[in-house]
Amino acid sequence: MDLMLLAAEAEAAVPKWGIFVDVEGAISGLLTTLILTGLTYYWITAARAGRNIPSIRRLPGLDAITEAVGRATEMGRPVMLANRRDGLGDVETFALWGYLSHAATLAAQYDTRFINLTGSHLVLAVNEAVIQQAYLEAGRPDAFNQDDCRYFPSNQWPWSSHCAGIIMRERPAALLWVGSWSGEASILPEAGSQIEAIQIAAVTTTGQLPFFIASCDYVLMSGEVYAASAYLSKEPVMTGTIVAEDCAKLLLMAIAVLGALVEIARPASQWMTNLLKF
Amino acid sequence: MNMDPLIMLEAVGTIAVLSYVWKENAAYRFFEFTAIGLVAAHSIVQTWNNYLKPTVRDRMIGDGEWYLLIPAAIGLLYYTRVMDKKFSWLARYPISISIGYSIGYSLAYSPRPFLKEFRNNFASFGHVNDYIFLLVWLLVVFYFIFTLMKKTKKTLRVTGAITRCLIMIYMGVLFGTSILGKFSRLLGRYQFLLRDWLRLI
Amino acid sequence: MLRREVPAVLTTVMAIFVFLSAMLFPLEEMKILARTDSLLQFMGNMALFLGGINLFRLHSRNIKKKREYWPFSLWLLAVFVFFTVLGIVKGNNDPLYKGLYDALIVPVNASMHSISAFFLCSAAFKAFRIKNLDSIVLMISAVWVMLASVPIGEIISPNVGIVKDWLLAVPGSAVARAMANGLFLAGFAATLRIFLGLERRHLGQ
Amino acid sequence: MFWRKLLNIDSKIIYVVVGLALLLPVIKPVGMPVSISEEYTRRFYNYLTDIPKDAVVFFDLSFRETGEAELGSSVLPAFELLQKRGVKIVCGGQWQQAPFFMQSRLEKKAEEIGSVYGVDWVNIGYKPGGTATWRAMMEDFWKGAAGVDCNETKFDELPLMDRVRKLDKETFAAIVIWQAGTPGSGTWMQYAPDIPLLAVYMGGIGGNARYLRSGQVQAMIGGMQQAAEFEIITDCLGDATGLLDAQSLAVLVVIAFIVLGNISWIMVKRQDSLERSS
Repeated sequence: MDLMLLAAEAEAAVPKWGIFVDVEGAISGLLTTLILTGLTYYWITAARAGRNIPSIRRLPGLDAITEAVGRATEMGRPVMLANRRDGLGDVETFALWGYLSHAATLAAQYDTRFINLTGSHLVLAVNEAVIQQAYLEAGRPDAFNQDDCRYFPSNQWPWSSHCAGIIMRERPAALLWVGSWSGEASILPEAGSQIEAIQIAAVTTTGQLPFFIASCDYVLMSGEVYAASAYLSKEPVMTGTIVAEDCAKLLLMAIAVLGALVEIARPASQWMTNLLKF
Repeated sequence: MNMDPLIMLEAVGTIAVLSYVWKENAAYRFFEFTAIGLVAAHSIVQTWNNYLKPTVRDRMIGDGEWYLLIPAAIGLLYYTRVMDKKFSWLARYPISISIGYSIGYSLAYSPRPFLKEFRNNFASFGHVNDYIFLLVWLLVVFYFIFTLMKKTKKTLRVTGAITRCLIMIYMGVLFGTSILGKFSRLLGRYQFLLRDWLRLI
Repeated sequence: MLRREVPAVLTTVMAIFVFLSAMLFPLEEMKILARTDSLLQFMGNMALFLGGINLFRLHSRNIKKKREYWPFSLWLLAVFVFFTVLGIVKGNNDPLYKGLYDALIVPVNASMHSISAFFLCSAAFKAFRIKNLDSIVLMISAVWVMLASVPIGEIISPNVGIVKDWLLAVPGSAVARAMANGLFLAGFAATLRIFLGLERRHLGQ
Repeated sequence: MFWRKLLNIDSKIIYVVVGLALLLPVIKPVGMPVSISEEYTRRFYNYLTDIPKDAVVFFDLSFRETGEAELGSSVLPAFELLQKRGVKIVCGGQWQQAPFFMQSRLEKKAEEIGSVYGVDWVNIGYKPGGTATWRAMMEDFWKGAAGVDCNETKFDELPLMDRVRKLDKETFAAIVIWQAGTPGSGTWMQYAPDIPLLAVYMGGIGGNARYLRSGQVQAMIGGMQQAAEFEIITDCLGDATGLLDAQSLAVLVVIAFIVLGNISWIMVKRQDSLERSS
């Protein structure tokens, strides 16, 4: 019974605040949203006004995309970008479009075949538009081949088996894995390394990272994935959102240190923890 | 040996798919394409039988919820993507609605579990592990700050290297634990082949 | 205007609507979200044939142009049509449908996943080299945890398991949490970029 | 040279050796000693035995056939443990497959220990629709679950379901999830954070250990080893204990390959530098 009692004790009642729903974190969640939006807005305006905002550090995986597309061109083999399970509303998909438009533009400029695999027919609709736009911007709208934007249902293993088959049959020289992945991460990058493709992964699922690290040449992890996607747009406004995100991280660190100091000064008071529990 | 045709089919399929390890081949390709056709059909069949048909039958016709025709009409705009180019922009409507909808959800709900974990960082300091935990947490959060890390500063370089090591420790832990999970999947297949099909064990 | 601005505004309006319904008690009491959830579900499910159409388009073109492996495309379409018709006519609880589905899908699901056991071993052989500090650390912790996760670790020394549990619970969890927090913030920023209309790639811009 | 050959060894040889290492113990198990982990298995067991008699627990079976060997093996002992103590169980799942194929195994177990379907336990089966469906069940369990169990028996005919009107902390003393990936415990952490959550993870706990610390999960086990420990602690021996031998041998083989790989790498590098200097 001990454990259950402990659990019951730890769950302090949540006070109800006016018209807001009375679940834990309703108000603090709202504040988080507002603070982050505020910070983002501030840095965007700063960037728009042309003020000097901090620059982003180089992310090695990004330069590698250009290099990889270049090598694919030399070898006369295609470039492939794959994403399986992220749906239309998932945040990973928003990042995916950044990579997609960058890689497709490069492929169009270098006159290299570009294959895109996706597991969602709704995302496919957007992907096609993004790639078409990239070819248009590169001045080669006629080179866009709709048959290279491929959809097949996102059911994990059928999708992966088809993807693994395509890798072996089409032998792309450059492979980009973007978004969130699950168990198939222990097969697909290794299949790619067997055909000696340059592989770049931008992966948001931390649990699958070790497999990408073992098989890929470059891996963008955690927040890097989104930062890189925004960075690829080369617009100062986008950089502004990353600066805002970094400010938020510094703020978090400060709160954590402060909370720790309070807790050390007055042990077992949980003063800060409870203060933030609204 | 179990001669049930479905078990036989499954066993042949199992061996064919496993043969990918050796080389991509026609038997593998057969099951690969079959599976794609199958799951594509299955997702249509399931949505049709378990969702669309009952909803139209019970809710629209049964309960008279005819307003469902409005989302249906908007949903049909998705098909303009595969029709004439002149109309394909209409698909942006359902797309932007559903993206907006999910954005609203993540703006509202995603901070809550995050805050719960964050608060735990400084919940108690009774044990040396709590200090280590906070320190590691701080280092890793700091590592993923993109605008500060000018690689020239020596202190930053050193903390960066330490943090990378910590991340690699964690990656190793993940690799070590999940490789065992992969083994158990293969063991499951062995059990099927040897026990359910060949009846050897 | 109808092509670009209205959809962009629609995204933001929808987001604000959901946000307020999730945040404000009166709106939640009215079950606004539960109702719109079902409308949106209906809207999304209307697209059920879109995937099939795309698949059909690609593979029928493969067949028409006699691209490499076109007979497999033909087979794929045959399977697709057969199961769609069978499933819609007879329902997905039909014994033939269910039996064939299981017999064909289970080997792909289960065997494909077990291939990873082989691939991970070759990946470990190639990647775990004592090249630099990072890869040394990666290798040592992976090997340690592998040993500790099976009874051999226990046979070597009980401390093997204790160190593994510690690695998992303290530094490992801290790294995991920090990365998840970073991911949350970055993902949130990406969400805000769409919310504020800065990023409109989904609208073809 | 031998070392160079070893370094560039054909992957297929590795596959054969690993395949055999896993195969042999399946045919002839050895029976390795297992000791119980306090932090995970014991805690998990204690939590289950502390659940008050006559409470209702929700079993979320979120895995597919591939997880049967590892996850399935701890479902039955947990089921037996709770049922024998008079705790009621409602099974369901966020994945299509497990609630379906576990039903026959649960029925067999129930018959063995004398539990009555509909009174002591119910399996509501898989409900499509993702998180929206679970949210609906939090409002109204019957409506959200479409009012039928996995065999399409109406809830009216199952006395236990009278007590289950809402998916909330008043109804359920705990949720136990067996998860092989996503969707999984994330659903409960986000939408039902106040119901105590216990988790069984496939392939080891990995990155999920942090939830134990933050209290989002009350107790957890993961991987074949802890599944075997759980079988032993509940005295309900099954698959996991036997398959553990195979894993042990395979681990030794992998480690041997890693060591050989490094030795050959060093030897080749040394020889290369010798050749260069001469």
